[in-house]
Parts: sequence; structure tokens; C-alpha cells
Amino acid sequence: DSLDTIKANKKIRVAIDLGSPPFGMNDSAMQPTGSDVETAKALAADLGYALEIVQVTSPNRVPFLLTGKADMVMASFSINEERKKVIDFSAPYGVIQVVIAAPKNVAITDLKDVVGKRLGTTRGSTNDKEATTQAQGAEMVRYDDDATLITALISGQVNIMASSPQVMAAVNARRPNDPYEVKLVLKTNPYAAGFRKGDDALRKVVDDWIATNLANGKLSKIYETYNGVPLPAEMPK
Amino acid sequence: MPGFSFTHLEFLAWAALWTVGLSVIAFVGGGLLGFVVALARVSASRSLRIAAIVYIQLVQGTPLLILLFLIYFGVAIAGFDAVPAIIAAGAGLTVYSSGFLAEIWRGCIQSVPKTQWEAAECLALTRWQRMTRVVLPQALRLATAPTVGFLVQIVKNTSLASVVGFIELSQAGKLINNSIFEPFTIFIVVAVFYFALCFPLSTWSRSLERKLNVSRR
Amino acid sequence: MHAPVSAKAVVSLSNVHKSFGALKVLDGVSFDVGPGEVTAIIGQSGSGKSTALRCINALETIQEGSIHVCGHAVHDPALDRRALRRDVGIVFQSYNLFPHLTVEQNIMLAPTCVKSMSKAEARELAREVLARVGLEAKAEQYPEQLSGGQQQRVAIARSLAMKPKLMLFDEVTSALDPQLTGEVLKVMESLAAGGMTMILVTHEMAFARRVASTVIYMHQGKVWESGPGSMLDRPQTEELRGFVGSGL
Amino acid sequence: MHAPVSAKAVVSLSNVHKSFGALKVLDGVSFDVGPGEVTAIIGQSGSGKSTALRCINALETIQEGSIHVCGHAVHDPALDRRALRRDVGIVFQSYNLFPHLTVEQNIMLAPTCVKSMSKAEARELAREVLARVGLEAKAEQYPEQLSGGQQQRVAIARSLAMKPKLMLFDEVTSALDPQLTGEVLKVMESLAAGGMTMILVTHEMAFARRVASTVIYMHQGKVWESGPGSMLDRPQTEELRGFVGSGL
Amino acid sequence: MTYEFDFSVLLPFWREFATGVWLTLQLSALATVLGFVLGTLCAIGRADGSPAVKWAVATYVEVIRNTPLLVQIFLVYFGIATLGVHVSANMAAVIALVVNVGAYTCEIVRAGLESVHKAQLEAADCLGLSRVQTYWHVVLRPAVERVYPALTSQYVLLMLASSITSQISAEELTAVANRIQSDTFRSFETYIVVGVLYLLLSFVVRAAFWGFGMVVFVRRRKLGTAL
Ligand SMILES: Nc1ncnc2c1ncn2[C@@H]1O[C@H](COP(=O)(O)OP(=O)(O)OP(=O)(O)O)[C@@H](O)[C@H]1O
Ligand SMILES: Nc1ncnc2c1ncn2[C@@H]1O[C@H](COP(=O)(O)OP(=O)(O)OP(=O)(O)O)[C@@H](O)[C@H]1O
Ligand SMILES: [Mg+2]
Ligand SMILES: [Mg+2]
Repeated sequence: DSLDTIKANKKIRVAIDLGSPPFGMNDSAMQPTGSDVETAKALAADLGYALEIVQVTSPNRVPFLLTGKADMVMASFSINEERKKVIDFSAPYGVIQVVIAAPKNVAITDLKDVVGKRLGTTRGSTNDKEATTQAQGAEMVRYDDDATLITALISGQVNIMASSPQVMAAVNARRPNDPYEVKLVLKTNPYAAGFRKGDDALRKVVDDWIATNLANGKLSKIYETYNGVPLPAEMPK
Repeated sequence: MPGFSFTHLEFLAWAALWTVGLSVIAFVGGGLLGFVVALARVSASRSLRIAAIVYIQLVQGTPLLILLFLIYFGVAIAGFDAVPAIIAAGAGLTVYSSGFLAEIWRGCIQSVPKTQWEAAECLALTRWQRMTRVVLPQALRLATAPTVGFLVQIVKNTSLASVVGFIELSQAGKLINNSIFEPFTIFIVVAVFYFALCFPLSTWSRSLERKLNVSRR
Repeated sequence: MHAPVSAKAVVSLSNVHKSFGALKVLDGVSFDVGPGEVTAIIGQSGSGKSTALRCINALETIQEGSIHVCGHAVHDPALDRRALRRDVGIVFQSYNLFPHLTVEQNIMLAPTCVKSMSKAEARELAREVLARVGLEAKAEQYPEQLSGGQQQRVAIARSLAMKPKLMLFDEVTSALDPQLTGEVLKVMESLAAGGMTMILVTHEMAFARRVASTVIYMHQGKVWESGPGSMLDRPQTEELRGFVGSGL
Repeated sequence: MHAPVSAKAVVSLSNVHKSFGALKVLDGVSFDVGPGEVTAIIGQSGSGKSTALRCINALETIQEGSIHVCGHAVHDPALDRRALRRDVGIVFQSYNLFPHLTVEQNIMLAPTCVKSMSKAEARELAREVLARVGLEAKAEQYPEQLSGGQQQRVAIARSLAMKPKLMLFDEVTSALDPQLTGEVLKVMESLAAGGMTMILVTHEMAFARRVASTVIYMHQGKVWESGPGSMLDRPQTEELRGFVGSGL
Repeated sequence: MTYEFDFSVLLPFWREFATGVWLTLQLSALATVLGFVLGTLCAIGRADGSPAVKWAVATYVEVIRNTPLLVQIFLVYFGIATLGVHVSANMAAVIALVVNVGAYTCEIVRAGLESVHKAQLEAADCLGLSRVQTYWHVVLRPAVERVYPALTSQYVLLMLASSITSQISAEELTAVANRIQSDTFRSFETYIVVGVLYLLLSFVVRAAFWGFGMVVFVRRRKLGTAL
């Protein structure tokens, strides 16, 4: 069992995607940072293990977990039924909104307004899934990671986004003159850490830690540092 | 938000070292394996030849990304989960380059005229002697230029090792971009790094080609 | 038509058949070559001359008949090819020198590899055979630095270095201009004079007439006519008459 | 030494000098060829025979002297090469057929491209010239399917299709065996008989003697001797005597 | 490590795989044709152009061959957008692929051009053909014929490399695969399927080239020479 190995090595290996700001990214000194990174640090510190960040990308984060190259994944994993068949999730430790945003002069009040329009998003993300199912008739323009999406939004390759407010904030920092604004909120998704199936002991430990730190406000504080807003009082299911 | 800084340049330089390291591994490993495959490809045994053809076709028809992925994680699924990424990436790149080098070298071996084989045969040399004393020295001259040329491809293709967790030049560029969103500056700098690594190689390959062409006249 | 295999023949072909796929190239060829004899094979392009030589040296396998060369049963699938080739030297129209080796190295290769001669011995040998073809001065050159006639003479020297009992020559002068041809023919003449057993495929009718003890005219994969060199002056068949007459 | 340029000469070289870098290849060459005349150029390898032919067809530029061919001033930098080449056909030793085109397509190419002939006309023309070289049956074949002699005859046919006023032949038989040589020479003989003006570089002394109205012996870039074919039987100079004697 | 493979999960996605394969084929076919034209023109320019043209082509070839395709794609996609011109991702992908493969084609075709014997040019010249006619009728076909295997391999590589265009939102096979594996987390199964699909695609490309060669290189077909 993974927990035994962790105990034996006094080290927990957490896979984090450093390509999805503000959850995982590098600071100007090229050190990992972001809410997932800070959460992992806090978790490891509280449990009394050293933390090893395993850098992953969106295509390889699940294989890293499944082949035992990491003990758990914290990469803003939204929970869904399909995914549950492959891995186990912890209790949610954060939320991510799926919004549709565009500059002021683009009139969008309703999902009907995006029909036929080009909607930028990140391929395979929950945003992608929500927007594809809800905004039927819109043309999805999918990029490999948030960074490319942000670049596309800044350079004007697309001008409507289906992503998180966090991405919108990153975009607006780069174009202060004509900022994007949230037009529609499609969904609020909880996200959680991922485990190999059957790693129940480890999952139990993490679940307990999440419960404690949601209650004492520590997780909300970390979240607020990077996302600008606190966690909602009640985690959605 | 801070812009592109010296820290980033340093980060890229370290990543470039990985690119070089992976290239060396791929080239040495791929060279050794590729040589064996090339020999099998021109061997007298039909089954060896067919095996070599299948191997080459499989390797050349699969994207390197998929190859790396399947080797790294496939080995783990097969029960060897302690294989370090460097070995897996090295193995993947080795397999990849061996497929291409084998084909390049086969071409060179076979472009040594059949009459040279015959002449050697008529002097009572053994098959091995014919290969090592007559054919390979000639093939070697033909092979140097395209081999060095392929090295450039390997250098560029190590970028795909990011799929198994390597932070080499391209991945480093992406990470920096995630942090500061200046795709132009970053990708042009990355391009310059690659150019600095590759251009000397292609120039060398070209000069080799020219030299050999002259002496063949 | 064919005399019984002479016990002391160096080469003896008997009823040799050879096809490439559907194409019949040798159609029952028989002839003998005794020790010290010089046999010239002439005939139209495609008549099977080269193929006959290649069969003698086991570069091609035959479908029917027997070939004995210096005591080796060449038609036998169990033939020891390397032993055969230690006894037989062959020189081709296109020289086939090894371009990456110097003249001397070209000549030393087989003696050192096959006869395990020491480098020094082999070098001595190389100088000796080069002297025989009049090219001592070119030992250190690479083939591409030589003229066609010189390359051809090196090719002959390379074969001689193995001290073969039999030499085969396949149109060794037809890539050369008349002057260079002269040089090569001179070497061959001196070999013949030295008692070497030789079979040569040639277009140089005059040369064939002069050095060959026997001339074989091949036509459509068969030995059409054979006899002493003087036979060319009194052709028995229409075909040979046409062939001899066609040159100017 | 050189007769004044005859007004009706088809080709007229006067004091032509040509060097490749430091190497002097033509050193004051002058000769005329009148309409219907057949001129054979002979000489050792390297004496400048091919170069002379190439200068006549403007494949090389000369440094000094003048060349007039069918009314074109070839030495003039303002020469209209394409017009010149409509009047002059050249055939090389190495055939230079286009390997990816059939025999017929090889022949049709220039008439359709250069003379804007229709495909049908060009095909008819191709059949006609092929008949003249005795190869009607090979129209659909590819060059590599033909023997050397046949390829060479196709090359001649290809030149003939442009109905040139002058034909140049550069050692067109030296890559061929005696029989194939015979075929090609026959075609050239019939051209000569038909009144075509021709210049041929050749090693076939006997042929030169038979068809050439003038033989030119070149040596060291100069016209060393010239005269009717019979001159070969009574060489005036040491060099020509040596040259004629060297063949077997 | 035990892992239960379950390919059935991917079955519902067959339509998406199919569209991905189709787009991959379209992208590579278009890039192949245009890249060949561009590369051939460059090769001719390099063999026979003015010094300025030669220099320009050489620079183009060196820059492209010594930098990664990914970087080129980014520069094309975002570069064009910054100029205020909006092209679709597929269009940008094709442009980048054409520019890329054009450089490689140029090198390969140049080798082919050089392998055409000078005597052939002379023969055409002596028959009075113009330069353009000579290239078109005498040089190009044998040149391309001689380097056809190298070209085939290059365009198979192009097809494989087109996977990189997923990064700028082209929905080709790799993009589809990444989306599906994110949806299902069935990474191994997805990658195996995609690997097999690419393998099949590379056979399709080779077969297409072989067939095209049979049509164009009539002589090879008639004489039964292998390509
Ligand atoms: N390896 C081969 N495969 C198929 N056919 C062959 C092969 N070698 C020779 N032939 C054919 O066999 C026939 C005889 O060839 P061979 O080379 O013996 O003729 P040759 O008398 O030497 O002619 P030449 O004077 O042109 O050299 C020719 O028709 C030739 O095309
Ligand atoms: N393009 C060239 N560059 C430099 N030297 C050349 C060139 N073409 C010919 N030569 C030299 O010019 C001299 C004469 O050549 P040419 O081909 O005219 O001789 P030739 O009389 O035709 O001889 P052969 O009988 O061997 O064909 C030779 O020494 C040759 O090496
Ligand atoms: Mg032969
Ligand atoms: Mg000449």
C-alpha cells in the first residue's frame, strides 16, 4: 500500500501540473508555485513527510499516477463518473467555475448568443466538457494547455473563452485596455486529489486532512491567495 | 508580471543540457542498435531480413511521442516500476533512432556496388571479411553525411521526452511561458538555442557531403 | 562432338545448362582447358560468354551438367567456394578495385586475409606482382588516381597475388581506348608466355588469334564452333562467318 | 596552310583557340567542311577532338578565332544558340537518351517543344526517322530495354528528327561491341550516301577510310595532318605513323 | 503493477477518432502537395537561380531545418494573428507544415536534380530545348523518380509530425486522443489505439505514394522496376 511506502520513505510524491496557472505554475525564479503546490506543501508538512513534486503535464498526469511514479495527483482534477472508474478521488478541496467570458463589446446574455461563435478552451478540461455539452452549436477552439489558450486570447486568435475566472484574470493582466468579463457561469465544479484505485488508507488520511483544513479555513486561505476569492462556504457535490 | 529575465535564460540553458544529454544517449544507443538492425537487414538469412524490415517499419510508422509513452509506462505496467525516466527516455529515443539509422545505413551498404561484393568473393574472402574489409569501409564514407544530418533530427525530437517528465528545452520554454506569457520572446529564444545546437551539425554534415562528393569524382 | 574429359584438364565443362528464369543462357555447354592452355571465348553480346565464366567461378549456380575446375566439383552444392577461389583468379571488365584502399593494399588484402600472410610478406608479394604488370611506381596511389589501363593491370596483379592456377578474364579491355588496351594485352601475353592457364572472353579478334591456343565461338548459349586461332580465318558456320565479318 | 574560307562551306573554323584554365586544348585549329562532305577527325585521347566538336555546337566558348556553322557566327557572344541547334544535330558516345521517355517520346520531344509540331505529326516523323535507322519496331520501348547499338541508333534518329543541316558524331561506336558497331556504322554510311554533311570523331580507322571524304588527324590541339582517307596509308608525319600503327 | 486494460470504453468515441484521422489526412495531404511545389521551386532556385535567390533559399532551408516545428507553428499562428490577420487553426497548421516540409523537400529534390547527369542537360540543349522545357521534360521527372523513396519517407514523417498542430487547436488525431483520454482517463488504451491508427495511416501514406509513383513513373510500371 502506498501509505506504507510513504511512511517508510518519509516522503510523499505528489504529481502537479505546472502548466495550469494559478493552480500550478512557476514563479519568476522558476520555482513551483500556485494553489495546488501550496496545498501539497501544507499537506506534506502537516503529515510530517518531505514533499516531492512530480512535474506532470495534462496528457501524462494519469499515467504517472497509475504506474506508481507518483503517490497522488493534485492537478485541479474535476470529479466525474467516467474518471471514477479509473482512479479514486479524495473529498474536494477546491472549486473551479466554468464561465464564458468575452470583452465588453461582445454581447452575450444567453447560451443562444454563442451559437456559431468561436469559443476558446483548454482541450480535455472540464471547461471543454461543460461548454461542449451546454453551448451546443458553438465552434470549440481547443488548445493544449491554459498557457496557449491565454496566448490565443491575448493575441486575438479567439475572443470568447470557455474557461475559469482564473484564466480570465491572467488574460486581463496582459490586456488592461479591453478586459474580458464574465458573461455566463456554466457550472461550479469541485476538484479533488486523485489516487490509484484501492489506495484507501492514503485517501483516508488525505480526506481527513482536507476536512480539518476546510473547517479551519486554511484551504480557503490558500485558495484566496491565488484566485482572489475565498472558497464557498459549502462545497458543491 | 515580471518579464523575461536572466533567470529564465539560465533555466533554458540547464534544460538545453538535458537536450544535449538525451541526444547523446539516443545517438549512441540508436547507433549501436541501428548498426545491428542494418546488418540484419542485409543479412543472408531471409527471416532476419524480414524481422529487420518489420522492426524498421514499425518504428518509422509510430510517432515518437507514442513510442516514448508506451515504453515508459508500458515497462511500468509490465512490472518494472522502478525504471528511471532517463532510462526509459533513452530507450525510447534509442529505438526511434535505431529505426532510422538502420535504414540510412542499409541504403549506404547496398549502394556499394554489387561488383565489389563479387570481387571480394572471388578473392576468397569470407562473408565477414567482405563486409568488414571491403563493404563497410566504403559504406562508412557514404554514411557520414546523412548520419550527421539525422543527428539534427534527434536533437529536435528530444523535445518529446517531456511526455515522460523531462524538462528539456521545449518543455522549459513552455513552463516559462506559463509563468510570464510572452510566447514570442520565449519561443524565439528557444528557437535560437536549438539553432545554436543544430546549425553546426548541419553545416558539418553538408561539408562532409561536399568532401565525399568531390573524392568520388 | 565433345571429347571425353581429359584427366589432366584444369577446367572441364560438360553439358552445362543455366537459365535465368525463363531465359536459357547456357544450353549444354561442354569444353576442356588443359594446363597452360589459353582459351579465348568469342561471340555476340548475350550469347552467354560472361555467364560461362561466372559459372566456372561459382558466381552462378548451374541447373544441369558438371563443371570441374582444378579438382573442385563446382556443380556440387557442397562445394568449398573459398578453396575454389584460392585456385581461380578472375578479372572483370569494370576492374572492381576497392576504391578505399591503395593499389598495394588492394593486392595485399586477400593474401593477408585468406592465406594469413604477414604484412611484410604480403607487401613484398605486392611489389613483385606489380612489377610483373609494370606498375611498381603506383603502389601508394589510390585506384581513382590511375588511368583505366593501369587500373585494369592492378586488377590483374591483385588476382596474380593469390597465385591462382587458372585466370579468367572477362572483356578486360573493352572499357579501354586502343592505346590502353595495348598495355593490358601486353600483360596478358606475358602471362600466357609464362605458362598460365587462362580463359578469356574478348572482342579483340586479333589478340585472340595471336595468343589463344583454342578459340571457342559461342552462339545462343551453345559452343557453336571451336578450334585453334586459325579457325577464324576459315569459319565453318554461317554464324561465325557473319560474326567475324561484321567487324570492319 | 589553311585554305581561305569557302563561301559555301557549311562549317568553317579559323584559327580557333580554346583553353581550360591553363590547359591549352585547341591551339589554332582551322578547317572547312563543304556541303555533303564527310569529315573524320582522328587522334589520340586528349588531343582535343571532342572539344573541337563541342565548340562547333557552341557547347564550349572559344577564346580566339572564328567558327561559322550554317551561316551562324558561333564565336559571336550574341549567337542565337537555339537557332544554331535547329541546324546542327550531335550524337555522343554515351547516347544520352532520356531514360524516362520511350523511344518515340525521346524523338518527339524536340519537334513538339522546339518546332511546335503537333503530337500526331511528330509521331509520324518519329516513325519515319526510326525506319531510317531500322528500329520501327522499338518505338514503344524504353531506352534501357535496348542494346547499346540500338540506343545509339535511337540517338541518331532523335537528332535526325530535327532535320539538321549538319550532323556531329563523337565516338558514337566506342562503347559498342563489334557487331553493334556494325549496325551503327551502317546507319551513318547511309546518311553519308544520302548527302548529309557530317563530322565524326572516331577510332574506327577502317570506317574513316571508307566513308570520309576528308580525314583530319589532330595532335596536341592542332590539325597535324589532313587529306583524303587514303592519307592514312601514307602518313606524312611521325606522329600519325605512330598512331595508325598502334592499333593491333 | 497490475492494470486492467479496457478498450471498450473507447468504443463510443469511434466517430471522434474517425474525424481526427480524417483531419490528419487532410492536413498532411494539403501540406504534401503544397510543400512539394514550394520545395521543388526552391530546389530549382537553388540550383539555377541568381546569387540572391540562392542565398535566400539557403537561409530559408537552414533556419527551418535547425529549429523545431513546434516553434515554427507557434510563430506562424500567433505571428499572423498579431499582424491583425485571422486565419483558422487549420490554415495556420497547413502554412506551418508547408513551410517546414518545403525546406526538407528542397534538400531532397536538390539531390535529385544533381543526380541528373550533366550530359542529359547537354543533350536537351543540343536539341534546342529552352531552359524551362529542359526542366519540365528532361530533368524533373527523373530527378524526382530517383529521390522518390526519400520523399515518401519525408512525407510520412510530415504526417506523423502533423500531430503537433494540436497545440494550436487543430482537431487532428492527437488532439482527439488527448481529449478522449482526459475525458476517460484511459490514457494507455487511448495511446495504444492512436499508435495503431498512426501506423495504419503511415501505411496508407506509403501506399498512396506508391500508387502515385506507379501512375507518374510510367517506365517503372512498364518495366516492373521497384520504386
Ligand atoms: N543475373 C541475371 N539475371 C537475368 N538475366 C541475366 C543475368 N545475367 C545475364 N543475364 C542474361 O543472360 C544472357 C547472357 O548474358 P551474358 O552476360 O553471359 O552474355 P555475354 O555473352 O557476356 O554478352 P556481352 O558480350 O554483352 O557481355 C543475356 O541475355 C543477359 O541478359
Ligand atoms: N570541361 C573541361 N575542363 C577541363 N579540362 C577539360 C575539359 N574538357 C576536356 N578537358 C581536357 O581537354 C583535353 C582534350 O579533351 P578532349 O575531350 O577534347 O579530348 P579527345 O581528343 O576527345 O580525347 P578522347 O579520345 O579521350 O575523347 C583533355 O586533356 C581533357 O582532360
Ligand atoms: Mg559479358
Ligand atoms: Mg573525346
